[in-house]
Amino acid sequence: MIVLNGEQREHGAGETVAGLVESLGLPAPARGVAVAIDGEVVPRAAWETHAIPAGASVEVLTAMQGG
Amino acid sequence: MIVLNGEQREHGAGETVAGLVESLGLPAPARGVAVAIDGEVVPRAAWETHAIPAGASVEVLTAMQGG
Amino acid sequence: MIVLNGEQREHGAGETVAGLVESLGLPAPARGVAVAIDGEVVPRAAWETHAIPAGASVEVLTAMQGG
Amino acid sequence: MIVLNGEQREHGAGETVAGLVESLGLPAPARGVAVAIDGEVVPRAAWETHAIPAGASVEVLTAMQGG
Amino acid sequence: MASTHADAEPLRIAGRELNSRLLLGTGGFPSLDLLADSIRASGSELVTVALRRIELPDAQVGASGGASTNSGSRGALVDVLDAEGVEVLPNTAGCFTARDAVITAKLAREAFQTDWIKLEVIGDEDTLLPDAPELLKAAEQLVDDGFVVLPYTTDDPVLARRLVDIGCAAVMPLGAPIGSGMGIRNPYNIALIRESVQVPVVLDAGIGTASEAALAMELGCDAVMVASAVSRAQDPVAMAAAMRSAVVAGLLARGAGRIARKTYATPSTPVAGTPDFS
Amino acid sequence: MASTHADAEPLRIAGRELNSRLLLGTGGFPSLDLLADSIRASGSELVTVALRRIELPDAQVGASGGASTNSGSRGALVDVLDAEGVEVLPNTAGCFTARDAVITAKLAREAFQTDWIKLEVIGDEDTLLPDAPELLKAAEQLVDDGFVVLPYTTDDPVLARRLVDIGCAAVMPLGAPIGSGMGIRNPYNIALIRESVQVPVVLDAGIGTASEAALAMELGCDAVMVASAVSRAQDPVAMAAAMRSAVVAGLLARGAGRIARKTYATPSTPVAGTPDFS
Amino acid sequence: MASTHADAEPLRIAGRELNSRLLLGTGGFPSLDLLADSIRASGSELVTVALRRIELPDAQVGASGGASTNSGSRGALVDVLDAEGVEVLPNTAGCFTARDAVITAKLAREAFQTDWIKLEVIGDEDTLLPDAPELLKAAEQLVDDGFVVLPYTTDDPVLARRLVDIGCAAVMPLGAPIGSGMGIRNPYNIALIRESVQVPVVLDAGIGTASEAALAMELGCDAVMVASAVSRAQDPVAMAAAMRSAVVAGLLARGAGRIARKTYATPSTPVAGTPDFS
Amino acid sequence: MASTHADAEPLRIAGRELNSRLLLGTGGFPSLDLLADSIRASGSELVTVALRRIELPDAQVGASGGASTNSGSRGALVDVLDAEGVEVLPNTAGCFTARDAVITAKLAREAFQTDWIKLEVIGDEDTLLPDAPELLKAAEQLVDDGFVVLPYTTDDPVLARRLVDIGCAAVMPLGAPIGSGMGIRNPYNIALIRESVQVPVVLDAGIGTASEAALAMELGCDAVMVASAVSRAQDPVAMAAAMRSAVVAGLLARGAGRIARKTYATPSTPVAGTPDFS
Repeated sequence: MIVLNGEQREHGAGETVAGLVESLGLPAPARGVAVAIDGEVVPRAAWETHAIPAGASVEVLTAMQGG
Repeated sequence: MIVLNGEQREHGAGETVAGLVESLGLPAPARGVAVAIDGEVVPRAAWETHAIPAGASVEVLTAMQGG
Repeated sequence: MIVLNGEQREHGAGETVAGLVESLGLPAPARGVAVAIDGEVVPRAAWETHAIPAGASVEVLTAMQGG
Repeated sequence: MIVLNGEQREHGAGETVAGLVESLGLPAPARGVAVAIDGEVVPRAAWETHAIPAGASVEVLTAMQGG
Repeated sequence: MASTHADAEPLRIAGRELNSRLLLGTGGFPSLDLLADSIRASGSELVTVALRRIELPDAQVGASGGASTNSGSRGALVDVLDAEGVEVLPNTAGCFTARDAVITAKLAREAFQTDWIKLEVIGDEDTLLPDAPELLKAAEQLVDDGFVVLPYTTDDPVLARRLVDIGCAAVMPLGAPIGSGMGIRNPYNIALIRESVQVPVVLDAGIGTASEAALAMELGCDAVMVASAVSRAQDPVAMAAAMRSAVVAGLLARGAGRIARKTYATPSTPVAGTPDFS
Repeated sequence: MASTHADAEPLRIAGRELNSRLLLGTGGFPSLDLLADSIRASGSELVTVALRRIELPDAQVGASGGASTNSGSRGALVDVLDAEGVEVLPNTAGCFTARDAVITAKLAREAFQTDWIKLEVIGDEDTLLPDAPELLKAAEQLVDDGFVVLPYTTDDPVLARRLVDIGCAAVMPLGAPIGSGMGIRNPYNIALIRESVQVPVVLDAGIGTASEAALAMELGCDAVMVASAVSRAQDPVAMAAAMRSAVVAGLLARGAGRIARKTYATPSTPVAGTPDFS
Repeated sequence: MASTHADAEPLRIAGRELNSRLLLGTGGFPSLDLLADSIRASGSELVTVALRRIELPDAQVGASGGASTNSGSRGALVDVLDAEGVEVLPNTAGCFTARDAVITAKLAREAFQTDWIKLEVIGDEDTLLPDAPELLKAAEQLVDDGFVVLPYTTDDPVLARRLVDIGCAAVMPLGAPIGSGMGIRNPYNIALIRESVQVPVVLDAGIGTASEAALAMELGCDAVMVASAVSRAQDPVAMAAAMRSAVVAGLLARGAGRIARKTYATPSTPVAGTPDFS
Repeated sequence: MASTHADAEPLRIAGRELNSRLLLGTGGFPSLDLLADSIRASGSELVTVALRRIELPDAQVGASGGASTNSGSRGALVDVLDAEGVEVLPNTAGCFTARDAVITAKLAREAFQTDWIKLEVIGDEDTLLPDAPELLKAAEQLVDDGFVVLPYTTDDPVLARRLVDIGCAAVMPLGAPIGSGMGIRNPYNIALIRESVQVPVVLDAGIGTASEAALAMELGCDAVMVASAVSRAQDPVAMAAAMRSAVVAGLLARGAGRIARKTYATPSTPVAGTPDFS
């Protein structure tokens, strides 16, 4: 299990950030998207290799109209 | 008939201003009261003698809280 | 003598408004110019015929930058 | 030598804060007076015993009209 | 102490001396008791009243002469004002023409035995703003007829001076529409009026709270008139007391000669003698 | 009457009760006599003083112990304040760092035997505006050291709440730069500060005249501090009296519940019963 | 784009259509060249001119008919305005009575062959404020005589309506005294005037800078007149361009329906979806 | 003509040149079409965007990889901004701590491939006012990390200078709380900020209508940021055009050197040569 954007989600072992992002319907290059795991930014260059640890708190963010 | 403060009223022939004022429950000296007939002020000194003509428009005014 | 724009001036008998205006260096049609004699406007149509009476107070005005 | 209120002054060995204050014309209890040596406050209770070290920067302050 | 000082400089209008710089309107108070208490708390010596039709008895008027409630209510107001020892300043509120205002003023003279009149000639129902030409016409007739005329006017300095030229004993420019509580919308014009005329200037209408009354005095007004600001406050007596202090404060401040406004700071504590703890 | 009413609700700061809502700065008075008279006229019970270097005697310091004028002038100020029966609130005026302010506060505690300190940490020489981070740092240290801290601060409601969270006993937001006489530049923020904190709010700096002091109270301030507005007025004693009345007026007005502001007029004289002279 | 939009809604006064919402006074420009450039930069289509005495030749007037400089200077102004293709709006500046204003208006009609007149009747030399009763009298006579009357008036809504009732084609209320640059002292009254009359309202006098011209339009004015603000600016042409943009901005903003004012904040970025990094 | 002149003086922030003096927030628009039209009408070249959580698909996340709406909506905003050719300025709206703001800024850098960040660290939920110490802390960390930091700050000139001392590329002081439409509550402080720092000053938050944007420029601001004022106006496109003209007007007016404010009038028509009809 991980916490994704505040919700409990199942979690496939070895899943990478790139895999998660694509599974959310955001195919590469996913412009305007950014990912943090446990309060740390995951740079785009590391998405392919960065495996999401079990129990992680993951935030997947995107551009939103704002002030 | 006269018009008293905008209302039709019966009118006794020869009625004076003093009589009218007293009939309204305002005994002499009726401080704070003033009377106009047909747009003309009737001075207090003339109340006793001034007879109200038939058809007159009479305004009997008194002190009111105001601005 | 007449008073022209506040100053005493000599006055030729029979001088018309048109003559005066031209003598002031304002050849016809003297656009932007207007004339009053003794507080009365002299319409342009009357300039040729209107003789300036002796002792008249004459104002010859013109356009000026303003407000 | 010491620096007293920004000015170079001679300095008697063993001189106490109490002595200095009195020498400035401020006899005990010197209400409204306070002393700092090298940026540290010297409490009144210690004035009698606190000897001023050579080379010290001494500030002797007092009440002043102020905002 | 403050009030002693201020009381020492009475206001003079048409030869009458007033120790208080506050005029109070009597309209809008929830009860005559609150009116009486507010008059006392305000310290005012001059209060306005209106003239309105008496209530007619329900019964036929005429020989019968039925009982009426007029004696009660009418007497009550006049009696309250008598008991508080204040002078009455009748107004012509509700008049939209010079003619109506002049008749009303004359009736007021009969009713209250006073030549003083707060002259109101209204030009608009929504804003109750004065009508300049009708106001001038009425003022002229009333001055000619011997009245002491205090006109409720706009904040136009030229109109104020015309009213004074006619012979008005004071001018009462508005700060904002009657009962609006919008304060003094154009302090600049009030100050210009002060410079334009030699008679007392009484700020009338618009005041909603104490600071605005103080400001009126600071701008050069000689007195302030309040009505709704007091009578319709949640606690009229407290607001009356507030206004009393406010006009004293403003009058004192004007006399004290305030400091100039500056863009930057000026230390109130001297810089010289600042210690160095480094 | 007004002042009686207002005196009935004392201001409480850190357990101390003050009957006057006015704090007076002692800087800028032309003479100690005028200071004394102004304190009396103001009714203030709490006045600020600064700490500055004593004047050194011209003669050599040391064994000789030459005469000095310090006893005279220094004593004079403290003596005047004693004679007037007012409490002393030392300030840290002129400090540009938390460190200097903390040392100055501690010296003030020694000099005046009080834990109270008006904390000023300045960030700019031209405007004498406070420096938020240094102010927070100094406040924290002084609260920890047992001081009753009254910080001179900006009109920022968030900063005010942070100061209170640290443990300050009151906040003293500025209306405008010290000595500028520009009044309350942002009444809106002062009202927001009042809503943001539970401790007393004392409007400090910028006040130039009485109406502004009344406004401060109406906005919700618990007290007003004035210095240059009084001491540098042409007549300081009269301005002190004006300020005294002004804070009373403003406090009463706030408590009285003012009428709402409206765009249009509301007659203070009823329309019903208006006569018809046509 | 903005100007296209704004140009699409021309101003109509007495049947004449004006694409620009800016009226320009010709007084005060350092040179006729700067006047010409400023007219162009302003986009104004209607400019005011005054009537003044021609300069008399030094020589004796009469048969000799000496040369004069009148043709030069006089012609120059009229020629400049012709060249710029603007309409002339003569004024009655400097008149203190209805009589003088009426004569001046009639002379202007002769001089410029136009029935339009900006009617000024001044009541005070220091403030150049209008004189209400003389203004009404002059307006009435001129309307009767067929003039298209645009009166320079106070910000009194009742007076404005009276002028319109008489038949004035527009009203030109002042924001502040002529040439003072004090802006709009009472925006409240300008908005009331807008509600009071059905003819165009042209803000006249007092404007000092662009934001004030924009504000005038936002308050509901149909146009703005500027003179000294442009002609006496350090760079008249730049200020003319500023005013042009300002009236466009204000007109667009009024039409756009601004957001309401609120005491507290409303996030422009939604709170929903805020991440949690704890 | 006006806009040509203004365009000639581009704004420079951290080496980037902007021909428009208007920054536009993208929040609050009813639709992306209106956003696009408003961007075009505003002429803005730099618009802010926020980062928020993507919407999760309803289905289980993982192997299945269900369809989602993210590509649509997310792409749409970025695509719109691309299509309009504007630069993106990400903000940290909604962050209440330096830590959250720093993380958000770093995420924004990844998401938008830009080092620019509009730094917001909020201290109060009701007013959305900045928290000075957290703002300073975040600014320091982000500058150290190579960001171009544009902090949303209070109108405190000392805080502004501290932010610049840290290395911020511009300062964005507020006029009033976000979305309040209260305008510039303290123009005085905005002018002081302009004098205090050498970097661009961008008025942010509080603007409700065009005249306020013009005023910001006249006070010395280099640009104005608007969001709700445009997006929540009844006609966003018209208000965007209004704001465009307003900043041009204000910039031109500041450069033109406005006339001084005076208490009394100065005739715009010369007195000399006034005729005498008596």
